[in-house]
Amino acid sequence: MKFDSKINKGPLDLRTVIGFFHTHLLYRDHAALTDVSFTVANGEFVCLTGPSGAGKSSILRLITMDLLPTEGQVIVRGMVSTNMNRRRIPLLRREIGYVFQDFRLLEDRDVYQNVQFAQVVVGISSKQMKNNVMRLLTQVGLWDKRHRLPHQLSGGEQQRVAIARAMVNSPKILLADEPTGNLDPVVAQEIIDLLFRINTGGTCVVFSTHDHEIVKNFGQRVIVIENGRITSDEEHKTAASTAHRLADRMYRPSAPQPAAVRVQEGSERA
Amino acid sequence: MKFDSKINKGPLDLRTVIGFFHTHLLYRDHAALTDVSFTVANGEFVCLTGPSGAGKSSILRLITMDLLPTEGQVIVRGMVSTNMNRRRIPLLRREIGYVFQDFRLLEDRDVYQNVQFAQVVVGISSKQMKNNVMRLLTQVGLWDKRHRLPHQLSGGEQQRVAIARAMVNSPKILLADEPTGNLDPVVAQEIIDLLFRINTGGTCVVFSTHDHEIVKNFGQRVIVIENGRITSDEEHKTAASTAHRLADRMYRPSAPQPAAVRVQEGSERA
Amino acid sequence: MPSKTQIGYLLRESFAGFARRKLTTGVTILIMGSALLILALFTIVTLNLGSLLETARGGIDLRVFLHEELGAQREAELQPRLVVIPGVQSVAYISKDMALRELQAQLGDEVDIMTAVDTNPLPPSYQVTLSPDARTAAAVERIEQEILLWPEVQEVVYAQRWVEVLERWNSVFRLASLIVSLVVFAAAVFVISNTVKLTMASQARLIEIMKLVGATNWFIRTPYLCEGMLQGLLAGVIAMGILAGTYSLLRSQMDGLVFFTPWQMVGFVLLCISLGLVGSWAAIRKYLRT
Amino acid sequence: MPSKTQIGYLLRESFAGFARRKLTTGVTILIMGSALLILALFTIVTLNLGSLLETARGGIDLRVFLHEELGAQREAELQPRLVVIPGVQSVAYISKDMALRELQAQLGDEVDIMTAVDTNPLPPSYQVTLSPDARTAAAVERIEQEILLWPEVQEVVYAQRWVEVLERWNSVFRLASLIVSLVVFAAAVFVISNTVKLTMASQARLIEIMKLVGATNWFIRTPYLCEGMLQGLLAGVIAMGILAGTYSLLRSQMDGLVFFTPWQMVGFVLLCISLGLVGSWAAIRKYLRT
Ligand SMILES: Nc1ncnc2c1ncn2[C@@H]1O[C@H](COP(=O)(O)OP(=O)(O)OP(=O)(O)O)[C@@H](O)[C@H]1O
Ligand SMILES: Nc1ncnc2c1ncn2[C@@H]1O[C@H](COP(=O)(O)OP(=O)(O)OP(=O)(O)O)[C@@H](O)[C@H]1O
Ligand SMILES: [Mg+2]
Ligand SMILES: [Mg+2]
Repeated sequence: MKFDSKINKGPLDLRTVIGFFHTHLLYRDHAALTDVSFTVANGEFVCLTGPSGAGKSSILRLITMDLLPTEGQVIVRGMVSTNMNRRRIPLLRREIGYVFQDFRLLEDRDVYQNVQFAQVVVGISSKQMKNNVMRLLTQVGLWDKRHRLPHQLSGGEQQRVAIARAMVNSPKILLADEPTGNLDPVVAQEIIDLLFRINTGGTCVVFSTHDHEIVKNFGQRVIVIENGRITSDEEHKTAASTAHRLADRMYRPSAPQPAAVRVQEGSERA
Repeated sequence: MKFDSKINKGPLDLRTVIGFFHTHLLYRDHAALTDVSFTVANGEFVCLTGPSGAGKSSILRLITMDLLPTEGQVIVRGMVSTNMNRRRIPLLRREIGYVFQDFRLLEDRDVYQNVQFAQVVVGISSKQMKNNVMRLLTQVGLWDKRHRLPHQLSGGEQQRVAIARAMVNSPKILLADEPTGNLDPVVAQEIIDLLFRINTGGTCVVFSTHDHEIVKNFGQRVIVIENGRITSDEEHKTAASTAHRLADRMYRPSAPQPAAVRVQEGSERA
Repeated sequence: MPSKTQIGYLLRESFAGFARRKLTTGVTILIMGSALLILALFTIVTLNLGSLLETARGGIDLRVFLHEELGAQREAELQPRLVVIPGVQSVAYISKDMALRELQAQLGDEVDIMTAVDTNPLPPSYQVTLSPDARTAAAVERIEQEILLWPEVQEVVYAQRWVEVLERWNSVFRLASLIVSLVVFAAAVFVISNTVKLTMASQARLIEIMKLVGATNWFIRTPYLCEGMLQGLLAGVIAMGILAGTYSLLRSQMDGLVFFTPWQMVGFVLLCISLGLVGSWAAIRKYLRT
Repeated sequence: MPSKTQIGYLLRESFAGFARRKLTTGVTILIMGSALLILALFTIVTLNLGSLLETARGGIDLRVFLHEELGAQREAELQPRLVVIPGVQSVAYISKDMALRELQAQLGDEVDIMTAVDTNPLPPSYQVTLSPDARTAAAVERIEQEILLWPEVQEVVYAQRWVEVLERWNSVFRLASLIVSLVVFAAAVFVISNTVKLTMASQARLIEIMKLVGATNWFIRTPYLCEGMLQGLLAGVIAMGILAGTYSLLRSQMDGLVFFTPWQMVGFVLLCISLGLVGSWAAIRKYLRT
């Protein structure tokens, strides 16, 4: 490593949750990221967009410290990539919710267990766990399919399980890698609304998508990455707040209520 | 089974490659498809669209005889779901190319081997095999990443490998399940062009997507499926042929030539 | 008819499990080899014990002690009567003098019993050798009972207990051999099947995808069957090699040791291969149910 | 500090492998049980052989034959000289008459040697009993050589060859025990490790996802370690159960059979558990390298 371990010379903004400082990432001989620098403040909603293979997923993997940068520095919630205790990585990850591009569900556990699982790892009490799972599965519209195994779900349904799992721990940072790639426009909009809602609650959201068009209409901060370099990083603060309010209003509270669903389940079994 | 094994009472059109006749599909107690009937003629290009969980993937799985209908009949290239020899299923599948929604690549084999694999199963000669793989990987723009393992590729790149694999055997039927879900608009358009091209060569293509909007502009036959039922089945023949010609013209023959790529690869290694 | 590329593929895949799981495969072969070694050892010990028993039974002779006062005439008359008893092969007369010389030989040089004795206290006797088929505890008992009824006979002595012990041990050993063989068979099949399962578990997706791409069940199966058979072959060769090596070392020291014939050795290795086949078949079954 | 839900989860997962792979786990436990049974058997045979050797050595007495013409005076003088030899425990005089009675007892009732003999040909002798620490082939040889130098002594006789054979067998058996133990140890660890590997191979994705979701290495590891230990425990209990059952059947028939003490049994089971632990640890290592 050519760089000093203290690359970030200036004082760190206390509101900064994620910081990339001249980050380079090499996969063996392939340069996936070149000199990427940006910071994300607490509570921000950031869209990450760019063509296939641009490096979006790589950025998200750097944030969870699943990968470490070849050069430069990544700081996430005070954890510095160049100078850290590997044993503390699990603790960082518990504060991050990650919607993987390929879902990564547990194939041999049902929907309920998949969502619950993320909480067991963290060690949440049994009762609270149940409430959380119920709330999130209801929000993504899968409460009545909670006993299905992943392979018994359609692609879009699997994606929604992945989203519920990422959100269940009320993470401080939510990383969503193409969370709507397999969803039809209606459901996709619902998921995006959900992301906005969780963002309103103070969670920092990084939303990665290949489709620049969708993102433009959000009116949020958009980071465009092409061929491993950031080519644009624009904020649309005014539009953003509008979109926010819009999303909040648009969000349908008519999703099936857990209680009602329970009755339904009973009748199904009868 | 309540139905007669010979449901298809009328004479089968000789040009029919895929026929669904009052097909019902139950997953245990969940009705995924209800009374679905349609036929696809030889050389047709059919778009299958509908919201998440509508039953698109289920229809494709019925076509490969990975699933059999609970009621009704599916006939694919003369093979009748209600009256067939299970040992002949592999032979049917060799004539079908399938781009799976979740890619299903072999994680421990590189890109080249993944594409080659479909041909080994069929038993194609070694030399022809090499040419086919080279041609297709070049078309999807992954020839220079042919030695990568799937997990070393971005989501969109993996999707393109799956597309190359499905096409490599010059199948009679190509089933593409959300083949552009992880691709940016530019690459997605290239893939769609590729599908049109292969269709022009006489292959019957079934293109499934959650996005009604994309499909409307194709001007092809569009089957809309909602909640397991076909709600619309419209042909736009005039527009279709236009789109065809347009796609052919638009298709860029400037994709890197294998020979040039080989030199590049050599220099990379040096 | 598989094409050339397919055969190449199948061969490569058959060795892929070996290459990817060197340690596991190696230890599998070693464990299976040891198991088969035990099997072969038991077989050989059983063979040798059998031939030992044959030899030992040669020593099951009866000693018929006669009353003192019979006289040469009546003593001689007994010989033809003994010979005609079914199961008797030959008969030898041992006089009182010969008996004394026997005792002298047993007591050793330090004691001169020949000059010490006044009158010879040892009775005359007949040494009765049995035919091979009569050398069982039951037959000997029968003959003894018959002879004991004769008034001329004082006592019949033979190594009855020893025969019985040897016979019991032999049958116990045969049974043990059988049980050990079955256990070892099961263990060998299990270990191989588990190793093939490991290969398959890591390739569950491969198998699923092969099916979807149009591979026949035989195409999917073949590499795993080959892998199992190869493991069986190697294990068998190792076991047989160790055994043959040990035998050629011991041969000079232990006379009359029985060993496998070359054909039996080939048969043993073939058995090992088929154990491997059964093991991998058991592992595969689950995956090809549909 | 794991929470209650976590403990519940870990316990459930520890049994999940059992539940999902009943046959494999069952056979693993049986194979490991048989291996451990062999181990325990060898240990017990070694123990018994040791105690048998102890008993047998009690029979290593020297018989010192004297010259005939010594007379009672010189014969009696030898007794204190023999007793002071290091390693000698006690000494008993056997007169010519006593020797003849011994011979009579050996020859049986049919022969009346007492009346048959004119002059007693048997020499007088001393029966020398050794102290326990002198009951080795080497010590006996030393004492024999010393006594043989005395002019009064004609010959010294003892079961030298038998002691040597017993000693050699004992050491061969100890070595065999050790080798078998090591092989069995390795096999048991391997079989368990392979079964845990099977569980893990089918859960490679689970492990990967756990890491990404923030599970610590210990959280990931624990269920697999428990699975291995549980298999070890069951195998050990089965092996010990079979052994104890067989012992209680045999105890009435074979006297003086040595068996494990309760603490040794507990120790054996603990050993089995740790074998399971080592096996599963070996299986896990690979997955937690990063
Ligand atoms: N493990 C790896 N080894 C080598 N190269 C890799 C690896 N992972 C990703 N790459 C390469 O790095 C580049 C960026 O990958 P990344 O997954 O970040 O792209 P992306 O922006 O998420 O693309 P997509 O929208 O297709 O998912 C791609 O060209 C990919 O081929
Ligand atoms: N193996 C299964 N067992 C039970 N239900 C299933 C199974 N597979 C699919 N389903 C259900 O059947 C319905 C149709 O599934 P299908 O995968 O065909 O949907 P889709 O149209 O492909 O959706 P998407 O666009 O989200 O991929 C869904 O509601 C799904 O939950
Ligand atoms: Mg990506
Ligand atoms: Mg689908």
